[in-house]
Amino acid sequence: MVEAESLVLQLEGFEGPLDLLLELARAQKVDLAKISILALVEQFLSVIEGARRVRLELAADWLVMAAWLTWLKSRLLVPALGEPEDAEAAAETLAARLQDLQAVRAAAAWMAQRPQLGWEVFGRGQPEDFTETDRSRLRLEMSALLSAYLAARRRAGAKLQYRPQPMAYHSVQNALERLARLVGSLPDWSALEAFLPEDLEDGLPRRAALSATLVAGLEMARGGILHLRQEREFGPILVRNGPGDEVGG
Amino acid sequence: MSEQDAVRLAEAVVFAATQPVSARALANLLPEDTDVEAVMAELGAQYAGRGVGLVQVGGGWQFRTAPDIAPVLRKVVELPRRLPRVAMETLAIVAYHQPVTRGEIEEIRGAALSQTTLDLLLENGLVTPKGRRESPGRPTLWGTTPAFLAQFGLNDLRDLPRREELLIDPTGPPRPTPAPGEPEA
Amino acid sequence: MSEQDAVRLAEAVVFAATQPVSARALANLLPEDTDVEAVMAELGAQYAGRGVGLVQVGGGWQFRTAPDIAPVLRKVVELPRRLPRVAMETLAIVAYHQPVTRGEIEEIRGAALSQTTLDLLLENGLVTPKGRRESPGRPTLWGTTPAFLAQFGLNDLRDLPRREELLIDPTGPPRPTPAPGEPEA
Repeated sequence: MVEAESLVLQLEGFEGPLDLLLELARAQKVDLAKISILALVEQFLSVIEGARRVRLELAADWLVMAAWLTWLKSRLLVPALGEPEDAEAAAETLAARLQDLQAVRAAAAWMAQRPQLGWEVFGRGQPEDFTETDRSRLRLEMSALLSAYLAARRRAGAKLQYRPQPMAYHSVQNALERLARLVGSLPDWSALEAFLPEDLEDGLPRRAALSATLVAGLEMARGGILHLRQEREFGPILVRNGPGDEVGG
Repeated sequence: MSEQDAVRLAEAVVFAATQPVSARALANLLPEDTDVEAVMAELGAQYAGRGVGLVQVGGGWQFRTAPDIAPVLRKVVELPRRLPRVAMETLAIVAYHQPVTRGEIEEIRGAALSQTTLDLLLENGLVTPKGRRESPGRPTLWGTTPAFLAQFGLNDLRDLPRREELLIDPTGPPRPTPAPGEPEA
Repeated sequence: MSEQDAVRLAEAVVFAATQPVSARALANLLPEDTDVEAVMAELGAQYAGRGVGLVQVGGGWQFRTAPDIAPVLRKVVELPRRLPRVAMETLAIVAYHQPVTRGEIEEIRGAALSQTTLDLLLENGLVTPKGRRESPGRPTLWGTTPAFLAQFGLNDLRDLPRREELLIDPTGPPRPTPAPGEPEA
């Protein structure tokens, strides 16, 4: 079949087996509703056969369609094989599917003939937009105000956590108060260390408190409130109630 | 407001807009007792035979250049890509069968729907998802957009020819119809 | 080409073009012996008194909505601004701690207060100076305005939720230290 032979080479130009079937059906030049399905099937199978001679491999959907059409052909030729109404129904289904595809083709062709926007007809190239956006007003919500306040306080609070704790040294002022309060209750010479607060940490806090207490003691001795005495260099400093200055020695 | 004032206002609105202007939008703009259809008919008449005409598309009115001037305009206006046949067929299936799933489109065409084709239709804003079908796999349903109507100068989906009309003469020039029951081989 | 055809063509070109169409561009599109100025004058005359007019701008022709109609078409869309976060925090601190100095605001927020932020609150009439503190440098004291109350729908500053209700723990929950290798939220 010459027509079929020529189609072999174009097989790739078809969208699929249904596309080829429609093309073959249209070649019959009859109303699709009255088409000879048997003739159509034979043409399709001969195209596929021809194509397989040229190229061994064929896409699966072509082969599936070919197998199905072979089954349909055998049933249509020899109804005695059984289920003749099945074959007739299948032939009708095929004809209906071809009609559907034909309708789609026609609709696409009809649409393609319409004057299309941007091709046959054009809209205005510079549309004018009279919409103005007014951004002058503020959008303020109470919830936003409160969450902002919380955020600010939390952030400041979080910063505080990272601030190093200031060292609380026993100041001269503290020592003056402490000495004035305690010195009267002492019977006789006492070591200066006895006037230090009780809960001091060793190291810098203790040494700072000791020097503060010494400065306070010197201050009070100058004012004649107490006596200071040191027996030897770097020896213990002793304190006693009452006027007089005996530092050194 | 005189009718001529109403016509001027409608003219300005439709001229300025990028999209077809609906009757409702016009009714909101024109004085309450205005007969919108009459105003638009008068406006259309004033533009008859000009280089620009008033058309009713996508459920509204829009000014468009006269089709006979297109060859000259194509020299000055940037052209979008024409849709290939596959895309046109797919679009036709969506237009006629919407809402429709991808599987149904493929079945009707008897071929797989390529990503390229779907992308092209989406990029041009011609089709859009319209929910999902409540069946296994919940496939997306597709339908056409207002831009589809505008693109093809349709006012409504009902302006598409009926299937029976399409099947009367599917392929251009009429062919002699053979006598019934006498199939040609 | 008749003059009327030339006018139609020019009309369509100017309508469809995305920019003003120059006399030279029109001369290229119209037949060689066309008097472009005459054609455009005729086109302009045809649009005289309509809702749309032909105007010459930026070295070319374009269609524009008639000046008397443009205000009718003007549509104002209100899109209220939001205050930036910094300004909102500052405003909240002024509201809760007024009268308050700039230094105190900075201390409470734990960050410097920029003049821009303060200006923004002043421009919008949300805060106002409320005298000076009698301390070194006599810093300005800030407080909220009646406009602030109106914006937040408050009758009185006492309508603000009390600080204690808000600041259950002003320093916030201790930040959990992420376990090694665990990304921070």
